[in-house]
Amino acid sequence: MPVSWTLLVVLALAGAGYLVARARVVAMAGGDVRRLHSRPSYHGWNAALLTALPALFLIAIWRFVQPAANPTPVAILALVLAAAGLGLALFRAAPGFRARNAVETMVKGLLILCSSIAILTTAGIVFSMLFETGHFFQKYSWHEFFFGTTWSPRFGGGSQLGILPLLWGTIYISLIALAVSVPIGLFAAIYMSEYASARLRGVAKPMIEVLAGIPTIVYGLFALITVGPMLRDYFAQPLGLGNSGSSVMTAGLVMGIMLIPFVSSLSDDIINAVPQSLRDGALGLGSTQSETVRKVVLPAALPGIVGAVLLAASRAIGETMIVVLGAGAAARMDLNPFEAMTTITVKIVSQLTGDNDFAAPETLVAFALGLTLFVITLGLNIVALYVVRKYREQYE
Amino acid sequence: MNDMRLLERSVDQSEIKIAARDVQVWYGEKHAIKDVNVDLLDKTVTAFIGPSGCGKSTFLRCLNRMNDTIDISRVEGKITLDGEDIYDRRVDPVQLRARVGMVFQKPNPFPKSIYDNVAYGPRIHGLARNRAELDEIVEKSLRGAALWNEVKDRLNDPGTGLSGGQQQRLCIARAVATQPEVLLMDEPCSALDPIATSQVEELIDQLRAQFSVVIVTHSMQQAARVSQKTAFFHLGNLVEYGNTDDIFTNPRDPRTESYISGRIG
Amino acid sequence: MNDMRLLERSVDQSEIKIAARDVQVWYGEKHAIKDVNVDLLDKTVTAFIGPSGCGKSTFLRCLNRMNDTIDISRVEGKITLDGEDIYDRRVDPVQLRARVGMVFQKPNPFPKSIYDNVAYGPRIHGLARNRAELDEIVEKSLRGAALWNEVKDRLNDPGTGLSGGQQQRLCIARAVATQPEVLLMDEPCSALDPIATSQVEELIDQLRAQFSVVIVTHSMQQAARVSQKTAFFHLGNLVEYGNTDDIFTNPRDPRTESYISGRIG
Amino acid sequence: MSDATLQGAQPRPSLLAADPRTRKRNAAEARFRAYGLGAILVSMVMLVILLFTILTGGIGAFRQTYLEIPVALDAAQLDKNGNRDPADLRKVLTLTYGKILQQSLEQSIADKGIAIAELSDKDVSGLISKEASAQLRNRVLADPELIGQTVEARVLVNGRVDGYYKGRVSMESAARDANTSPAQLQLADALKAQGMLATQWNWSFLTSPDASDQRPEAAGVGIAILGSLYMMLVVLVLSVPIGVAASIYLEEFAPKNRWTDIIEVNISNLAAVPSIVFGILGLAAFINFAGLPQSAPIVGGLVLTLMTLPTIIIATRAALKAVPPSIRDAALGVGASKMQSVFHHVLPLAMPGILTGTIIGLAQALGETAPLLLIGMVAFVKNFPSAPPDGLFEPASALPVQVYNWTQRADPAFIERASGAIIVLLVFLLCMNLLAILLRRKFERRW
Amino acid sequence: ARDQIQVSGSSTVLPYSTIVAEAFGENTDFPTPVVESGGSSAGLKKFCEGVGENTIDIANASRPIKASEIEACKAAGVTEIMEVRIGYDGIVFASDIEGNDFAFTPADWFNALAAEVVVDGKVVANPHAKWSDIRAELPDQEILAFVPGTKHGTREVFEEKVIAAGCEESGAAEVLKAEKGEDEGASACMALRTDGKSIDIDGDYTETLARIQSAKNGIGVFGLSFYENNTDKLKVATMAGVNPSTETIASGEYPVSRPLFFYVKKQHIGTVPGLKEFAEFFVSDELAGPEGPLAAYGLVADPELAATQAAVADEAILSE
Ligand SMILES: Nc1ncnc2c1ncn2[C@@H]1O[C@H](COP(=O)(O)OP(=O)(O)OP(=O)(O)O)[C@@H](O)[C@H]1O
Ligand SMILES: Nc1ncnc2c1ncn2[C@@H]1O[C@H](COP(=O)(O)OP(=O)(O)OP(=O)(O)O)[C@@H](O)[C@H]1O
Ligand SMILES: [Mg+2]
Ligand SMILES: [Mg+2]
Ligand SMILES: O=P([O-])([O-])[O-]
Repeated sequence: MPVSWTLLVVLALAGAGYLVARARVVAMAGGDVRRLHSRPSYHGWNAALLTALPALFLIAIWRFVQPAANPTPVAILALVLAAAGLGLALFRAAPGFRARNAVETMVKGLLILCSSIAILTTAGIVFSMLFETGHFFQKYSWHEFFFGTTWSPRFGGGSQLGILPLLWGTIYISLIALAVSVPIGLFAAIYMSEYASARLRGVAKPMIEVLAGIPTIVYGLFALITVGPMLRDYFAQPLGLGNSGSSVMTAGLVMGIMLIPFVSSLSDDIINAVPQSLRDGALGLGSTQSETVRKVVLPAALPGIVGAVLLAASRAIGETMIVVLGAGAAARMDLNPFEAMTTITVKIVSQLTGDNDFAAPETLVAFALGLTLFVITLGLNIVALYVVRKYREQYE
Repeated sequence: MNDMRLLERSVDQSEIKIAARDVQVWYGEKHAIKDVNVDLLDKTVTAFIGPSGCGKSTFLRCLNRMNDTIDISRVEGKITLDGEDIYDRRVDPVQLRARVGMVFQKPNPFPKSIYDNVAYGPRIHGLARNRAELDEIVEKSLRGAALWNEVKDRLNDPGTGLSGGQQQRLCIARAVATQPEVLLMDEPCSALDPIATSQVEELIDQLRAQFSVVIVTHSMQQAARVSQKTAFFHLGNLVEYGNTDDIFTNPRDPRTESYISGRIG
Repeated sequence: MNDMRLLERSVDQSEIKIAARDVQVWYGEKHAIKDVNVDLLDKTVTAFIGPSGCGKSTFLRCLNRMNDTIDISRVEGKITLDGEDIYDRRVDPVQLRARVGMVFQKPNPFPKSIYDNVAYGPRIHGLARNRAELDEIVEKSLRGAALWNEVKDRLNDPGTGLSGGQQQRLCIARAVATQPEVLLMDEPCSALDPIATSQVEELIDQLRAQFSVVIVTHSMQQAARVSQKTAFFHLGNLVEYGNTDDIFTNPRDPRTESYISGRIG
Repeated sequence: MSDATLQGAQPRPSLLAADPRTRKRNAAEARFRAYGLGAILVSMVMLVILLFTILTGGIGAFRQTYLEIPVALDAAQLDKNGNRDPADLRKVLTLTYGKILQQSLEQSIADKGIAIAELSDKDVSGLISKEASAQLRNRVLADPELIGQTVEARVLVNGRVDGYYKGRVSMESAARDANTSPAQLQLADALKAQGMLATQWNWSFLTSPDASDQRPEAAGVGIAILGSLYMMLVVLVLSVPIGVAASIYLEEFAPKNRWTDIIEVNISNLAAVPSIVFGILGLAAFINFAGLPQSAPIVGGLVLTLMTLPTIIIATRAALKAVPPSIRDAALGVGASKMQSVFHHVLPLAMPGILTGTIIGLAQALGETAPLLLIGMVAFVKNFPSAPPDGLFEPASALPVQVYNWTQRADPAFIERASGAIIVLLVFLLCMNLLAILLRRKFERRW
Repeated sequence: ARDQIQVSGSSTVLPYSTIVAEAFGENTDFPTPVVESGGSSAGLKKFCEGVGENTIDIANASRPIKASEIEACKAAGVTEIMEVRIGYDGIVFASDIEGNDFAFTPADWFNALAAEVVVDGKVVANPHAKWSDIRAELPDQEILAFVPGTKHGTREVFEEKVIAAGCEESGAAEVLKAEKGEDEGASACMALRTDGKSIDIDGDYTETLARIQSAKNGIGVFGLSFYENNTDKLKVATMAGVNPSTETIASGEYPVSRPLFFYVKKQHIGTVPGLKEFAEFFVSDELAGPEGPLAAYGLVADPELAATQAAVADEAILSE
């Protein structure tokens, strides 16, 4: 595979560039590094980056644009680029050369590149869904999609594909899941960072994090086999709220458990980062520890906590397995939390992996659902950003 | 030993607000306070002086158990407030700290509005029956700390956006607003200009009428001006404790003497 | 106007290290520095005095562009270092700050060891050829800041575990270790006892031989002791600037006069 | 001194006796604390319950029942031409080997004098796993000299019989079960009494590939482990640096304006995108556009990277935000560049948060199935991929996929294997996290 | 170049496909094909993505390919598609092994699950709560049915061959059509009740089984092969008096079944090693015949297997 060989050679050149450039400037400065504008290692990095980056970019671009073509010319070109970069770096290496600035500019470029991946991903997602959503709305009225209250896809036409019951299920289940995970997670985080001994915290935190790593199918089966029947027998039936084994409540509760570490671990880190002097200030005024936490520490940690809650909410919205097994597949709008309902995400998955013709509205609706969900969560995030801006208490 | 000291200073037992007996503090291995015995009197300003790093802040923090929050610190000995051992297991440090307030060496305003910073204590202790009373407490405290004029138009701005000296005064106002019986002030005027300093000193003098105040200061002049009693610390030891006048005019320990005479300007 | 000032003070142009022209600073709506014009001289100690909250720290932070880090602050006017506009777009603030060092008002040691705190600057600027040289710089800086004796046995302990005054001296040592041409010190002795203070003042005096030093202080005595030039700020205005002796003995502005005479002890 | 007037009469509240307000506040404090402890307890109890279910359900997958019988490799059936020509030998299908095994077992039964009522041919042939004939065939092809000899063969027994020794199958259920019978189980018992059949610890669960629906007893997670490992390599190598780099740029360098707001909202929103949508994107971008192969860990890794990035970025940004500005000032004040202040001071302080994000992000990535559905990773793969980097481009499975597949299979023996795979998954996760957790502990500090 | 065959598609066909792939790998020198699941639609979609190394070779489907899909395939350059029918999937109705015995007719299911039924000649919202309400011979047991969700092809078969057939059989179709018109009436025939007595299962048969185990009075719809693997837990019901088995389905006596297919990208034959051999191996008598392992696993062998074998050998492609 010439590509991986080219890669290796480029990296080796970069490594060599680092060492040579470094040694060269030190020699030029007569061994007295104080005469250099930048530390020797910056000169080294400058050479390494100049050698590696252009060549790597070339290979990456080519890999995406022309995957099947003959790699040899590209490999040669890449090597030439690397050699040229190395040469330039060595040529420029001099005590007065602002290697740090050069390296930092390159690193900043890399940082920007990394951030743009998020944008590219979004663009990719939107475009890959927009197209098919367009097809969907050619075949199905948007009015019925957005305002229809019935979800019943059929084979061979006549489907009713109203999003409202799915949306309602999504909101209902997510809210219950958050109602479980946010208080538990937050209290756990507070306890770990404010009360617990280092020992307990060292054990409890990773243990709770295991909850995030248990495959969702385990939660799903737990919901289906244990929690569902329990809720039905001890709550729903005695209260006369129906006798459905799978329900919004089941899925919400179980999902809530899964989400605990999302809230607790992230919040714990953020709470822990609040400077001790703020706690001292509050304690010195005679607050109890809980008052200190509630009135001083939490407001200071708000942005991170909101981030954690949003992440948990995002997972709740995106979860399938627990909903399928815990809440059933019934698209329904109902206030009774002991009834089966379902979510948008579940239907995206099931319509995409189903038996319908892939050009049929029953399949294409998955894309419309995905895009709608995207827009809704976008709104949610904007609100969250606004809230954080408004209530953030910046310490120091 | 106890008796001896009492005799020596001819202090009436009832006047003692805080008494420390054989207090030792360690930070991990470091022995930061060694065997300190002292009686702090009610309705009196006591100054703690001594070179930087000698343990003044450490000892101050023992008096309202703020040392509890430092993991590696360990306190031994006995400290009583009104005769009750504050390190007793049954003592609630929260209640203790409400009675023994503190201004820290590094100003640490809450990342809240100036108003909320000052109103924090009164709110949690329920010192105001209504908003008007709270406003009044806030204003009075800020006036006392000589900050009112500078911030009265920006009470809703964050306390963290103040200048260094303003933050320091904010923290004083915040502590005063809680109306503690004993106020521990760790270099409360270090970032203040002479005028603000004199205003704060005036405040301390007013407070003395009802409460007792302990002030850590590096300024011998300030100690002489505001305090009635002075304690000189050196390398974790309480070297000398007595009437401020005596200490400054007639120190008995050579170390005190040399510290005081090293004074400049 | 420029000419007038130059005439007035009969300062040789070549001695000017930093020149500020019509400098304005806003924090959001708040106009914190108003129209300040000043020439800071090379190999000279300049003291900034003025009541708390008058803008001393703000102006100081303009001189090495530390105000860039405060989102809401906005600087107008021109400041030159050795004749070069430091707010020019081509200027690298990093290099500027390496040349114009700073000791902040609130001690802010890195949460690293004492040694690493001091060694940080020399390391990033490549001031030491090897470990021995670095050790030497660290020791010299800590000695200069009068901290060496207290910490020489615990160089690997965290800098955040020091007392308030020790932290302050650590920050001084850290700034000195970088060997800047101009050293901006925001109340460097506020938490120091008289002896440590005099040691730091001695350090400042030594530094003056090679560099220029700007020191913010609330202590008139200190300003008088260490500085050759004094600038008096009031409500964001530079009210008076001149030789320290002149300012203290013969202030021209009534505001200066009343600030100085308000001096205590 | 002593202008202080004595006020002996004024009653002082005792420190030992709380006033009503303090009592109330202390009660609130105690409640708060109890909630915290309760929250941790609830989480722990849930964890224990879940782990207990997984362990009890899955530990059986690590034990397997084997039968040891002498097998007469009849030359007449295996090498009709008698010339041991490999090409001819290959033409003999596993069906024939199945028959040979059945005959050998019948022979053994007769030799040992085992007599069981109502024992049918199907019961006898069904006792041995279908995997056995393939193994025997491979053994013979590797060493044609064996033909004509009688060799000792250690073969897997059928999943139902295996289940009988693990408590999944009973005589009663066997009576109703179309795939086994009480007679078959009695036969197994008899063989066991002869010492020919035993249930043993079974490492091959970890090393063998998946097997088809008819041979649950032979199915293993070997390829799935490799596939997950490869994918996690890709995810780790890409998502952590990219995520941290993106966060650093956004939090420390990017100008604070509408654009960065949009990006910020956008990233949080990406976290809410259902994972299967990333599969759609991966299919379009990496397979159809970039031309990467189907079912390959590289594509899975890339898709999971995109999916994990928002989690890491959100956690990292929150951690960066939480570092006090005075630290940055301190560094800038001694002439460090912004970049240096970030990499030398801010990043180490934000490390615990970054590591938490990594732990949670990787946990999520490791357990994800839905996006893999669309890029061909939810697959039945029998051939091991080679070592990286080439192996990254060859088909592989993944642990969650294996779990997902097995829970859908009809034979209940797969449920046990799915639980076993979940145990492996969790162990995998713990190993992966251990380093992060240790690192995090090193970086944690309060200032 | 890629040396293993890539198969994708229906989860119903998946077990058969893996059994064949495994045997193919064991008995030939070709590598074992990689078989994915993900649903018929998703499989066909990938199949129609185009021609070349990074596209799949075979799509499994539990329904015939649709005209629109052939169009899309063609547009992407997949012009030569071989359709291979491998046999039939029987659909059975089963309940917990401990429960009552059931002998159903399609009309029973219509009356139990339809949204609207005809009672005394009038169209009313389904009033039946127990099976015995429908027909006295049926057990006195709550109606609770787990039917495949609308993503499953099985649902289509269930609606057509059980519910719609029951609608006709019970005479309700006439009344409904008379009342609502031809089209509306036909779709009213297939509308299921939504009051929680009929529960859609979007997951797999394992989920249906799990639900029956947590709600013992439920009756589930399963594939024959799934039932055959779980005869110790499930009790199968007769439909119109016929017991489901591979024989009764093959003979056409048992009414509810559907054909299973796979589609081969003929353009890949010759480039992907073993593709044709695999297709031939799949439909060979040893595997797909009534005595083969597929039948043993529950596939209903195709009575016309010989014709299929011939078509595969000829590489016959779909023609419109
Ligand atoms: N970050 C900030 N945001 C808003 N206002 C600020 C901020 N920092 C300072 N100010 C205001 O600007 C004015 C000048 O502040 P500065 O810190 O320069 O004062 P100073 O002279 O250093 O006072 P001190 O002696 O108390 O430190 C003050 O009124 C202060 O409240
Ligand atoms: N958290 C800590 N961990 C370890 N050592 C500490 C800690 N806090 C203080 N020390 C050490 O204990 C000694 C006393 O510190 P303390 O803060 O009480 O001094 P101080 O008298 O207040 O000095 P300053 O006037 O400089 O504030 C010092 O040597 C200091 O280095
Ligand atoms: Mg102190
Ligand atoms: Mg200041
Ligand atoms: O997976 P299916 O397409 O057969 O439901």
